[in-house]
Amino acid sequence: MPGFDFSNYNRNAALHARGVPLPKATSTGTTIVGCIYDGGVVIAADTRATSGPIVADKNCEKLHYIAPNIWCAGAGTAADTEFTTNLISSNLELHALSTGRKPRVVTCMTMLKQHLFRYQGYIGAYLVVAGVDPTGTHLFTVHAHGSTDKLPYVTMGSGSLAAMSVFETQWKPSLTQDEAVKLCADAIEAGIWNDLGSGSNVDVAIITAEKTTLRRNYIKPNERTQKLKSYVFPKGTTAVLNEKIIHKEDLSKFVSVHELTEESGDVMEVDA
Amino acid sequence: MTSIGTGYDLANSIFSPDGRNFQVEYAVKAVENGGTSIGIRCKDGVVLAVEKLVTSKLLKPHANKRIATVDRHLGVVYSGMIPDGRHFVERARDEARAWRDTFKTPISTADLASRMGGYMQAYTLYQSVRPFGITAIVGGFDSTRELPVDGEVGSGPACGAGGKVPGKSHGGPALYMIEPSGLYWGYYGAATGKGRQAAKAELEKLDLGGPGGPALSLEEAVKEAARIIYVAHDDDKEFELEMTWISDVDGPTKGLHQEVPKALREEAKRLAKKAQEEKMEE
Amino acid sequence: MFRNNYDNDSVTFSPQGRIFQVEYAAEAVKQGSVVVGIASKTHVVLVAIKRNAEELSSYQKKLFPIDEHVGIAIAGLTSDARVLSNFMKQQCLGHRLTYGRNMPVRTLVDMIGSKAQINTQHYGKRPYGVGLLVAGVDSAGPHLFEFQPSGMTEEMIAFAIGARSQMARTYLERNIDKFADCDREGLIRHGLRALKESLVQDRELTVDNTSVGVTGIVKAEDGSFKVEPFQVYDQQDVMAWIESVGDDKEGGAGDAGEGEGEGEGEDMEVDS
Amino acid sequence: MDHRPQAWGRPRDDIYGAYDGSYLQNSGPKTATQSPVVTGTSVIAIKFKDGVVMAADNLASYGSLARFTDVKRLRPFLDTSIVGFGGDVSDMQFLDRHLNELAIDESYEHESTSAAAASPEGQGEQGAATSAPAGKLNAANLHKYLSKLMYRRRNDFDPLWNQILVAGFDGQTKPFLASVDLRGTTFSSPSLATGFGAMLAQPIMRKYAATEEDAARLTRDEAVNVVKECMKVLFYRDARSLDRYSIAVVTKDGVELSENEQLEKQSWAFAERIRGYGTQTV
Amino acid sequence: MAAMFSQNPLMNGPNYSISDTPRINAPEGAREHRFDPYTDNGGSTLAIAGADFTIMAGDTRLASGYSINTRHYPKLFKIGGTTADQKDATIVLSVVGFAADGEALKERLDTICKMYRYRHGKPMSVKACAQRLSTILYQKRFFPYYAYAILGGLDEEGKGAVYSYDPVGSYEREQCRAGGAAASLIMPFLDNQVNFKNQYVPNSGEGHALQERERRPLTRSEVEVLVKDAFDGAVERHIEVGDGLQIMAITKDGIEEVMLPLKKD
Repeated sequence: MPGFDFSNYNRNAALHARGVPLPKATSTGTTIVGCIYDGGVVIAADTRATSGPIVADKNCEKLHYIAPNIWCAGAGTAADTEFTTNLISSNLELHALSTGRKPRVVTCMTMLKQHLFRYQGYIGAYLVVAGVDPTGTHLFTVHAHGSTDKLPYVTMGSGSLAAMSVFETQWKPSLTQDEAVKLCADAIEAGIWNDLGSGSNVDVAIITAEKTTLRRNYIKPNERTQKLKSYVFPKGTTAVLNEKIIHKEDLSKFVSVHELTEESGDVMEVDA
Repeated sequence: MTSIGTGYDLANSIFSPDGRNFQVEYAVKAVENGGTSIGIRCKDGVVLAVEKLVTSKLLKPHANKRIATVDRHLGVVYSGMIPDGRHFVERARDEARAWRDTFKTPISTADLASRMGGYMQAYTLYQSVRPFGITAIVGGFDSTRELPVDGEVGSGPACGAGGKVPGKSHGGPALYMIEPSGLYWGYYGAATGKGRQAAKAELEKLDLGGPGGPALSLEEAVKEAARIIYVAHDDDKEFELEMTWISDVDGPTKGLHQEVPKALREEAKRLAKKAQEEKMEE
Repeated sequence: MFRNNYDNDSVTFSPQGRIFQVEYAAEAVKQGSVVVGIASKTHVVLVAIKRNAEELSSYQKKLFPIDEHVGIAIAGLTSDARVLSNFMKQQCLGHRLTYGRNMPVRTLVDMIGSKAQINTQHYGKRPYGVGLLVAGVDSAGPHLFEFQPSGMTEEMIAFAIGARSQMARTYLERNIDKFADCDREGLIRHGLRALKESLVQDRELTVDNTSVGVTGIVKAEDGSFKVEPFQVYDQQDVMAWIESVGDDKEGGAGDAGEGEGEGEGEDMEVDS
Repeated sequence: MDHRPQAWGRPRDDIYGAYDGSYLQNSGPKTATQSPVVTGTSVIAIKFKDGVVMAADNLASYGSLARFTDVKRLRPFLDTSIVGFGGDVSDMQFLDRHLNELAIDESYEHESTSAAAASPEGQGEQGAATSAPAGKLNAANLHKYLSKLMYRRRNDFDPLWNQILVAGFDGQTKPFLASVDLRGTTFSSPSLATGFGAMLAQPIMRKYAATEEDAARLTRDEAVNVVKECMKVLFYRDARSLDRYSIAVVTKDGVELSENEQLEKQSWAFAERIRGYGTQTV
Repeated sequence: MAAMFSQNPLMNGPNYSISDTPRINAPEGAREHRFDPYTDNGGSTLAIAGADFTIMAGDTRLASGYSINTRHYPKLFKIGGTTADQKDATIVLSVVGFAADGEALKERLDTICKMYRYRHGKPMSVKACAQRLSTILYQKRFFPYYAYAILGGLDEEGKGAVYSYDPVGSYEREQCRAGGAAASLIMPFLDNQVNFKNQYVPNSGEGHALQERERRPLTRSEVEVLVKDAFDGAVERHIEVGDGLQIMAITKDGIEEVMLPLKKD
């Protein structure tokens, strides 16, 4: 089968039978939602990724680009959502090029469900597909086993019920863009506060016929609290047991080295 | 006393040659020393009353109750040895609970009287125990309505729980008196304790057992009960009057055994004292 | 002494319907030194005379805390009292664990009443040879109960049991109307005065032979009502109280406001 | 927490792996422990400034069959507390009978102190402020008792398959709301919900009463409206729910229980424009 | 919502995608399907002993699966006071794990301490209480209390004492200990910051000859800062820790308690 390598399957099954635990996949725990309004569609997601009970990423991105007018919110196994959306994105691009038309949301949805159905749920991707195309505004959910749903407002992930409680109490048939954004953000927040699998920030994408606006970290209700103490150690605190010096010039024979400037902003997050 | 010195009266469960169990008779003596208790079964309920002798000025007034509730719809009053009475009440409560556990419905007054009669009787059978030094009056109101089964959460079948004959009346007020021997009878009006003779004479004057059932209403019965306790009371000692009543679910106690409300009790006391004075004047 | 046929055990009625063994057990209570209890609307106190076997021996404890809200005073066989005390302690702890509240005092007293009654109805058992005054508070306010070997338990406004307790009771009866509105200190002083009435002529209340126990309901700062835990005071802690009642005897009617001091004691030397 | 009673008490999937249901087909020996059969879904409750509101629908399900549609899962206790049951209905009935006996026992204790209690001045004020007469078991006491009972049954490997909410007042006469489940785990919060409600209703209620302070500002009407809104959402999204429900309000004046409410103002507007589940457009 | 059930985190949560794999290793009929009396309610605790004080702390979240049961569930309990409000208590017990077992354990220990006071007329020492707690736990060796307990107080010399336990009663007196869900996150931090593990004095030597940083007892304010920072860190990275932080400081003057907010996501 193209794409996947099953050659270690038997070995892994045998190991598992002897009690070797299977590797833990990073998941996006997740609350994701989508909502249609008059003139477009909004999707939103939280930004927590977990591995078991540990937060693997506090600000991951769960809104995936498919096409300029089609975006996807993904829940489930992080790698599956990423690779699946990437795959469909590029296939859809090829499709668009070959047809010479803008890609349609139904096409994307159909490609996704066919792909996922083929893998019988083993690709753990749970997606909210949203977009605007010449046929109108569309919002779908796609489950890992390949089933789909088409509704004016949808939620998925471990926080789906918390988010749904917001839609079921506040949704109304005719919404403005601002109202839809607020509704989706509130739904994500319900997941953030009430579902342990969801947390950190709210990402929102607004798709209209004209353009898509991605509001990364639209709401940040969980800023990290400042530590009371500085945990910077004086230089030399850690024992140096042995030393080997490789000079930068030597190193650049093997890899390319970029100098980082102070204001490049790419600095690692460290406690002051 | 003919029993003394015969040796047949030194242990419980021993028959004398003339077929008597003297220890039980002595237990009755203990009852006869206690304050008077009465019960009246009337048209729409039961009234229980007791003359509580005040043995010390230091007792907290109205704090030491002598009439006990057994389940929601049953009351017990007793004369004689008060700790024995408490033992009796505890057992009665256990019986009522066991009945509910088994049948999921409240025990009827008659069944409780039967169970407790058996229990008291068992204490006349062995040398290792002594009979109860009390005579107990058990009053209750068995619901005339269809009761839900305990723990019923739905509306149940329209025909009810079953076991009732259509057209026949069920439940109603009931009164029993159980003696130290375990002997018990149903009564229209019952009295025991020190003033039982006078009380019985008064009870017999009331219209309690007519062919159409008792004519006396519950409220009248409360007043009569207070009066009878005052009549039966030996004048020179202080006492407190304690009264309880039980009606059907649509009556004043809503099917529960409760203390007679203060206002009614005071009114009954006032009338009793007035009757007493009028009698003196005669 | 006349040998009575009916007094060998507690399962035999006399022809008059009496049970002598129970009555004899009641005599054992009178062997113990005197204890007094008084309840007001807010407090209940126990005071006791402790005996010592000889000059150099220790004093026998008379007051025992049972639980936060209950304490007892004993007169009679101390070892029987210990059995009842342990039983009551267990019941209070159990009740607190099961219901999370103070055990209602009446319920507790009824339990030992029933326990004692069993001993008067079964061959091979003997009645407890001890009388108790049980002081406690519950949601209905302060309570004082007397417990007798017969299993009889009665709620009292004030009471005294033990040797020569009649004199104390006479004092209590004479002052019974004053107790309800007494404050904590006033109640303790009444208790000590009642205790003094029962003393043999040349004996006095001392810090060595006097015990005071108090529990009650106090109004907390936030307006709610709290239980003042039952506490026993001995030695130096009771000095001030003893001194405060020591004066009024010497001073005749010198006590402020409560003129119950005068004329007492003269005709009371008779042993009861 | 899984909302389905069938999943309660099972080994957690994330620790023990997926649950293997194959044993259900085995005709092996019956174990002492059980699994829920006829079940009730969510119970929800929220505190407000003068008390607590609780609601549960009137459905008892037998698997996916809506078996009984008139089941009352909110049970008042002593007129001072309300107990709401989620989970197995027969275990709920057992507990209901048990609480009935507890209430009867409690009335025995109560009678001896009630009428008597010459309450001290301070107590008088306090007494007036609380609906529970002095000495009665309050909701906090009742919850403690139930938690001991449930924990004991889990220790015996014979659990009562319920999650229970208890609402009423605590000893300081503040509104009280707490939960206990089949393992004896207890917790308290300004709003609580069992089963599906824990996931669907709790987020809504937490918006109105995130903290005790928030709850203390809610009015009765606000609280009732929140609960009704939650019942509606639960009916929309819980396949084992019903649009007939019971709602209870506990205040210092007692328990007001309405057992036959109908969900109002449902909105199915979203359904109008739905056309299929995928590519279908007409 | 067709697949809402399959979305259930407990049945096949997204992060446990592998749990659908059938268990093929178990022998036929060997799996038990009876009622599981345990669950894990998450949460984390820690205790640090100082020269004349002990500080204990725990978060106040009670979780079950992916749900928050309540945001206010204290895990620290005063033990062995004479009254229900424990105002004269001198010992603190923290429990984390299965909440119902924790509660039961606390009540047993408290009852035993209260009986000890009733019988002996004096409070139990921490040392005695610690030993007794161990036996309580071991008594249930084959149906254990699933609770990680830490006991804190002051020893006979007035020094801070912390005793930590495993669920079946093995225990040890320590300088500091973290327990519960985030123990593995917090403990290395404490090792480094309380016992100065892996800290050397700069320039004091070469390699293995480097001199370790000298240990000194921390002051109360230093410890309080560490506790807050430890929990702020744990909250960032552990989903079952959060909502509130309960801190108790045991000194010769009694027990002080503070509640601080933690992140609620």
